[in-house]
Amino acid sequence: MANKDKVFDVIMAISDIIEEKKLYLTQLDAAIGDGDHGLNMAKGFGAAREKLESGSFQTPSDILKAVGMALISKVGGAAGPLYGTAFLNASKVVAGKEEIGLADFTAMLESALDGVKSRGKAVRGEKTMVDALEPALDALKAALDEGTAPEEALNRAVKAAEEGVAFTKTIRATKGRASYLGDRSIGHEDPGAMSSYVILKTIAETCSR
Amino acid sequence: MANKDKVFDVIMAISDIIEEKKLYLTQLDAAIGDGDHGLNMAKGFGAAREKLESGSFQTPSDILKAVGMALISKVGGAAGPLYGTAFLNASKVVAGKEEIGLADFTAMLESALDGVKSRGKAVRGEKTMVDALEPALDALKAALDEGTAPEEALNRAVKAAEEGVAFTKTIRATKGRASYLGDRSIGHEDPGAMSSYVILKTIAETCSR
Amino acid sequence: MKKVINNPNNVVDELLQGMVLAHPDHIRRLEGFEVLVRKNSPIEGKVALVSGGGSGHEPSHGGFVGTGMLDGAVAGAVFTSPTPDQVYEAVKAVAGPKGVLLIVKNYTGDIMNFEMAKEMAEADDIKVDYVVVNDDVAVENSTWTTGRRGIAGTVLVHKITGAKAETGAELPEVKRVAEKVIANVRSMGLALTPCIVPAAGKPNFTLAENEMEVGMGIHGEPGTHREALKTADEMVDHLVGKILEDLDYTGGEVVVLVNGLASTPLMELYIVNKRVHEILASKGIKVYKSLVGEFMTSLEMAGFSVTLLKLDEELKELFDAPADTPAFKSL
Amino acid sequence: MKKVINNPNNVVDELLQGMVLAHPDHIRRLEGFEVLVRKNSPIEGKVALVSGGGSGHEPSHGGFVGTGMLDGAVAGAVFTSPTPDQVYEAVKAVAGPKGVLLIVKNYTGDIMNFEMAKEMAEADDIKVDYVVVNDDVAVENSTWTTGRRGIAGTVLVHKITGAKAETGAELPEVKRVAEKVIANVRSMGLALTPCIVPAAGKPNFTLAENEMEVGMGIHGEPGTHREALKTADEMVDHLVGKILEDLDYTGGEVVVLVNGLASTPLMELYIVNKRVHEILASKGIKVYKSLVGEFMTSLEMAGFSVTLLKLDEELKELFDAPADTPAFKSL
Ligand SMILES: Nc1ncnc2c1ncn2[C@@H]1O[C@H](COP(=O)(O)OP(=O)(O)O)[C@@H](O)[C@H]1O
Ligand SMILES: Nc1ncnc2c1ncn2[C@@H]1O[C@H](COP(=O)(O)OP(=O)(O)O)[C@@H](O)[C@H]1O
Ligand SMILES: [Mg+2]
Ligand SMILES: [Mg+2]
Ligand SMILES: [Mg+2]
Ligand SMILES: [Mg+2]
Repeated sequence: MANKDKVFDVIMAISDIIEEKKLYLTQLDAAIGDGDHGLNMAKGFGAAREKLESGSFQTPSDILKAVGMALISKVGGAAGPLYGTAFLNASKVVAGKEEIGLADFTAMLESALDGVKSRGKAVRGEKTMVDALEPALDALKAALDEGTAPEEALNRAVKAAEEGVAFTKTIRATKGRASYLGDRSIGHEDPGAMSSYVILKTIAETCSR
Repeated sequence: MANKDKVFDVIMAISDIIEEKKLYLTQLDAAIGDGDHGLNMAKGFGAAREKLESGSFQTPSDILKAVGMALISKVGGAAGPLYGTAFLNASKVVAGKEEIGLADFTAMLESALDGVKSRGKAVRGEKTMVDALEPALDALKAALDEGTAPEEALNRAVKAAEEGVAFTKTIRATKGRASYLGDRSIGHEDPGAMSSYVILKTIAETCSR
Repeated sequence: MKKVINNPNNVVDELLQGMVLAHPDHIRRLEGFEVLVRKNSPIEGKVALVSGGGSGHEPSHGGFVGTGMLDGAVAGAVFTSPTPDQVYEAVKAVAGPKGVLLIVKNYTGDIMNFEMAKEMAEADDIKVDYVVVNDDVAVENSTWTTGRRGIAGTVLVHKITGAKAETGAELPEVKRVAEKVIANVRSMGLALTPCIVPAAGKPNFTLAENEMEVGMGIHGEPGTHREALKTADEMVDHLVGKILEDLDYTGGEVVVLVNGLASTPLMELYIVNKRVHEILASKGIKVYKSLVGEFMTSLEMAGFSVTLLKLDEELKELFDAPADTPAFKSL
Repeated sequence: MKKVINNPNNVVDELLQGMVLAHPDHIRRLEGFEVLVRKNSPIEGKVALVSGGGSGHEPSHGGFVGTGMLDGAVAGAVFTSPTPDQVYEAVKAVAGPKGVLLIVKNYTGDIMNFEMAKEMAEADDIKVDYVVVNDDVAVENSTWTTGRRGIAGTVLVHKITGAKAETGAELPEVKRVAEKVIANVRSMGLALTPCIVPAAGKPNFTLAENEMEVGMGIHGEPGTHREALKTADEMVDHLVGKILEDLDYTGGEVVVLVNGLASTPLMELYIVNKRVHEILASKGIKVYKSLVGEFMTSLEMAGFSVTLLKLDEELKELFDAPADTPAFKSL
């Protein structure tokens, strides 16, 4: 599914798409948060890109670790530690491996999600990125059990994340800044769920190329 | 020309017209000053009205003194001491008199103008109220010399003041706040000259009734 | 966007440079970091206090670094909590044997980043503990939310905890005092205009000419509701009413903090203060001291918050202790 | 008009009430007048300093009443100089045998009203003298105009003259120091947005979204010209350039005062301060002390001014003397 070069390409593609969606994500955050999610993500993946372009990395795990560290040390806010932890955890799962398969990716996403949930003390249904990531993980696991081909499995995960984003629009936030709004948060998609969906989609598309 | 009751009426009429022109005078001041001349004048003549309505006064001089004191103690800014001094000086000129004739009025205006000029260290041509008051005084003096009837004499004075206001539009301010503008003050009428014209016009109209 | 800046992406760095140039007797910057510490850090024999958060709230927090208040302040990007490694550097620079207390405002991002910094510092065997300020009663204190936000009351935590640390008390004692302040401080604010994050270039939200946002956060987060502009007295009645509903101040003495968000002039803040005093007098609540000014701002937002801190003898004495920082001096 | 007020015609009275409630240890109000004096006025053995002017410039001037600065401050209507009888009351309340020095900003109205008050007080055999502050280099110092306006530099006159008066010096000595400060202080500002006099209800002027008014007065008086918004550095370069053209600061030491007009956040004022220091460093002018904040505001106007005071040993020592007022404390 993905070797070191593919992982590198994935991060570059994420960096591109996040830059492109910067204002969109920021607008989503402006509605129910403080209007910086796109700026934060662009800063973090900009820093990740710089780090990858200026260093040399031996394994997928090394790359993911560098990304996680960049996110933690350059972003701040909620997204920095959450996504940073997610990438660090994913990195650990495939430590030493040259090639990532679908089972690996599933394990990575599981560990990433665990990291987000424990760092953010969040569970599904609180209108956060968890609402995109957890359905995606569930879909992946099911696909893996069914022996679905990687491309199709990833597509199902992306679809599940997309539905998760849509679901966040219908619920009240109970974690993060949006929780301060109470019922006024209903009717808006969660920006972090949206960025998670965008990232998963980019991973799927890049890996299927 | 005017006894105590007439003088009372004149002040009430000035108070009315100033209230009516409050925003207009303020707008003129906004263009080249700090945008408060109408507010200042309305405050002062409002206070004068209250004082006159609540007290009882024996002579024209008493009334004018009360007005002068009200202007000095309620207005502040440039207009307060200048108009206050003008009314106080006018009051002194007719101390003890029951009836004011044209010659008296001319002497009153002369003393009022002297007060303004010495308090403000201003001369004609500096884009201040002096540019309305001094032409008016000159016209009055000329009319007095010619033996013109009071009504006509006052009308000429008002006309001269009006021309004086128009003249202020063509010159650069060298006194008061507008002087800070340098050449940018050209093209705007001086608010204080305008209020002086309005006051003279009200005096003439009320005395001719 | 009418701002006096050079480059939207460089405002925090230039701000910190400008602060150090203005206050060289009080503060210095940690080379290469967005961190201000006391000029002579680490100070011997005391617990060090470190606070911080997103920038755009000046003078918070760098303006409160100095004798009797903070030892270090970490400046994140505008409205974005600082990263763990910045906080970690601040902790390392000010830490002595008595350890470090982190004063964190209750935002998910701040808590996660400061917690990670604490983990990093503990790995270096530095004693670190933290408190979370959550004074904003606009947010319902339900177990179903992240809890209340930390806003202007944080400055009173800095002041009083700073005075305690200055006595040489141990970390648990200093933390106890911080938590006592937090337990007794409540705030609420409202905004008349939005503000513009420099890098975003446009306001988060818009308000009509006659509208205000009640319960507004200090990052432009929406408040409890919008309504038509009211008189100053009506605004204050609402905010103080909410505060008094939340905590029983009956018969007590308080510090009043009237905090300007930025564009609201001092004249208006004093008009607010007058009403706060009137309300408290009518309820028999005694005002011990008042602070009126800009302590926890929100870029160029117009609006204000009111904070009431309920005092006991210990807090009074610590409140009155001397302080000498760029933005807060008390003799 | 988005203001936190109750009644546009009552703002000054409510402001003064709010100030006295906030600072009862420093100031009291003269019953029935718009005058704040030191709590224990008249203070024995010193020349008393009285300043004042239109309101809307808070903390000027009432915020500077206290030890080491003013004895009394007279608050006129918004942007309108106070009347003679108000100033006269202030003078009577603070005057002792050493007399009173009036510190007047150079506006026709202020000068006339303060002069009349002086005449009234002299009729009571009170020793009174006055100085006129005219620090604004935006206005050309031509004999054909009223001369320069007095703006933020006035606060430095309060500080240093206040310190001199505190030594017990006689009136001519105190006046000499005030005049030395005036001779050595220069300022210039610019505005990004207009402000609204409460009683007027709308702005004096409008500025386009990308425009600023350079050389703006503190009452919304037009400045020298309008131009497109620039970077902070370019703005500062222009203002400081004008100041340095006007007075020879070469080789000297200065106090820098970066003054916010109200809506410009502290963050931006520090960015301004950074550039001021850079320029001065490049010219070999040494900065002795810096003040960054709001000292002489202009209702809710956005913008700032820069003030440079050239020092000698006497001024340095007096600048460093302690002061304890609501808005300026120096230890
Ligand atoms: N406690 C949490 N657990 C999981 N995700 C969270 C939590 N708090 C916030 N988030 C996510 O972070 C997003 C906001 O990120 P961002 O705007 O970058 O940070 P901040 O809220 O500090 O401004 C939210 O949309 C949400 O998805
Ligand atoms: N030195 C002066 N001598 C005579 N008139 C003056 C002088 N200065 C100002 N004025 C008059 O006062 C008017 C302004 O009055 P006003 O706006 O009420 O006071 P301020 O300038 O204090 O705001 C000017 O338009 C001008 O006519
Ligand atoms: Mg956000
Ligand atoms: Mg005016
Ligand atoms: Mg944020
Ligand atoms: Mg005026």
